[in-house]
Amino acid sequence: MNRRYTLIRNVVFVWMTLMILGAFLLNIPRINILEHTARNLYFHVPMWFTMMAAVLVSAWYSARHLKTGSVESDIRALQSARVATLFGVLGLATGILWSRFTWYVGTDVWWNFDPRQTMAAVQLLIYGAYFVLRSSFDEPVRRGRIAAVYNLFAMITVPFLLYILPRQRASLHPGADGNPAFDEITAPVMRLVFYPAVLGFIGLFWVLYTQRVRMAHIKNRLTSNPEL
Amino acid sequence: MPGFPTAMAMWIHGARAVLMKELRMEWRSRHAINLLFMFVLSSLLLVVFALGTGQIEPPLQAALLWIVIVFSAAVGLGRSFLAEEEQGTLLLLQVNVPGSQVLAGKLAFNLVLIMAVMSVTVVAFMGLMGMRIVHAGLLLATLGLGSVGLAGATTLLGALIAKASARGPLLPVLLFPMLSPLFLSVVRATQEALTEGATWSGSATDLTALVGFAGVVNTAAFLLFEYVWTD
Amino acid sequence: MNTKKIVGFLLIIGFSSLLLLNFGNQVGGYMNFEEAESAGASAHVVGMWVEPETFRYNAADNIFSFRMRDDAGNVRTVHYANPKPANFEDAEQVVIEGKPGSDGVFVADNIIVKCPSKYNDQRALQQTGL
Amino acid sequence: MTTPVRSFRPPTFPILLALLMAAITLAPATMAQDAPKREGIATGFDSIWTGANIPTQEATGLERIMLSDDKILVVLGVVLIIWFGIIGFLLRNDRRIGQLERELENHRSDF
Repeated sequence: MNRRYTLIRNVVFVWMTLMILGAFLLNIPRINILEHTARNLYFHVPMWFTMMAAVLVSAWYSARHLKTGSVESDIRALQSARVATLFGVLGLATGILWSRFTWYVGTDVWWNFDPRQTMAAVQLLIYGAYFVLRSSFDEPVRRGRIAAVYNLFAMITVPFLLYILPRQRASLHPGADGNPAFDEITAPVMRLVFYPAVLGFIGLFWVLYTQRVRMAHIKNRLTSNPEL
Repeated sequence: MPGFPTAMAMWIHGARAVLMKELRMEWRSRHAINLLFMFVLSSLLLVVFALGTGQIEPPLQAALLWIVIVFSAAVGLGRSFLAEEEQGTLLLLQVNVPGSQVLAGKLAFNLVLIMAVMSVTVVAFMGLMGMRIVHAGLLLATLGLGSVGLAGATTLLGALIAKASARGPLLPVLLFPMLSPLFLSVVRATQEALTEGATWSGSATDLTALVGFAGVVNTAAFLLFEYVWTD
Repeated sequence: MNTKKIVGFLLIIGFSSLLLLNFGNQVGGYMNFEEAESAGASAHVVGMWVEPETFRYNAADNIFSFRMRDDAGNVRTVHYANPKPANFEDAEQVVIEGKPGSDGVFVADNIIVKCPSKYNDQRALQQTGL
Repeated sequence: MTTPVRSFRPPTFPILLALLMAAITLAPATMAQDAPKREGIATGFDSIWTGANIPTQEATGLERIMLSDDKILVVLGVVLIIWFGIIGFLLRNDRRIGQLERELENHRSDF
């Protein structure tokens, strides 16, 4: 077992535990409508930071794979995409719950196509298509190459969504038109937990992703097919 | 080593040869164009049946127009690389023509097909659904820019799925998430072109976004195509 | 890195930055009262309830009504066939979904209270001594 | 050489999910009765408007539970969603590892 991996894993676990304790025990300013749910800042928002990090890792390794053709890069791109999907789904689910009992109290609205929701849904669809594409190839070399091309091609269009969607619908998220940006509104005590939470979740991503990469390596050794 | 102008002329020559070959093949069988016409007409018929003949608002017209166009593109446009693969002419093409020229030729051919589909759809919408064009220039610009973006995306993805061993309806699955930014801008600009008091400046942001999308998608297609082609 | 790739990346960055150009388009899905009235169809209107003319609730008819000013400054009475939405008086903005009704009254099917998405609050900060 | 006979393994994740769903659907019945509005520290900034004569929309069902105790249950829900997501991921990993172990077994028997 790799030393560095074990060390980082243990640090991440302790770190996350402390973060969760801080998230629930520290006193935060109370605001109408949000009340205690302001604490979701520590859990919901890092999901997106983590997904973005995972998406970048995946795109990076797709580019590496096109350049070098190494199986290693392909494995990393795929597993990173898998963990990105996990965090994306969790981000969507937590967001639905949070918004239902703050913004949409009394309206029975669970999903309102807020621009960020739509963005996340499209990103998940892109990865859904990526996995479907992979599953329709028999030959590993060709599969890796084509999937990498699709991953990069689709990724390039995502910034467009980011800019075009807010022109279509207003968002209730902080930082969107008229709403105060994150900087102006977050109390210092919340930053004390928020930044460590982002780091912790990215660390958790790294642990899960590394586990999957190791498993894919073993699979590749046994069957010359890294697909898990 | 030929100079730049000569190289450019040779490149265009190659791309044009591929385009002409595609057009000639299409002219012989008329397979794709018939397929697309039938698809547009039958989907329009369904829309009319579903909505009745009452007056439909411009926002809905714009959305329906682009749904029909995008779906028919997803159905009919992925074929050109597939046909090479099936007829076994791929190797011949690979040996004789460099990748970027092949892509340029196929892209131009797909562009022609999409524009044909668009004109049929628009005319049919005007006839069957009482669509009224207020700002023809804006509509033309939107359709033109939209078709360039659409052609870039479908051509590269068509080349991708031609390599797959289990295809099925793979193209729409890959295409639609990618096209969502294009779709948003294009529907909004079309909506503007169909409503009273439409101006160029009202859609300026959408049109620049479309230029950006078309440019990015086509550049990326040319960058990535060599990895698909030299397989 | 060959020239072709560098040119490609520069092109992609150039085309993407076209997005930063914004010619003052407003958010598309929303209208003001006048636009909604001329369209006559269901619309989203963003605005703020007018402070002095307070909202009232008629329990017998189950109608909650208030005066609302949209972004363009038009003021209309809004009827909503439900009790007062929670958080209503904290709203910085209100988004109503509905249709213009008869005699200048706007009938809302749905009210979404656009609240200050704040994680911080001056008042509360002073109280907790931060 | 015979491959080891797989004993029946219950599908862990779906069962957990079903239990969770059952808990969520049953919870309102049991929890709704004893959820009195506590005078918490946050009451001064509460979302319940104290200006009186206009009734707020009566919170019903799920909302009644989730909005109680200054909405702390929403945070609980969010944390649980993340926790179960990660559990699900780990369980799937476990299953994959099981498959790999069996494959390794098969490889050994080839020699």
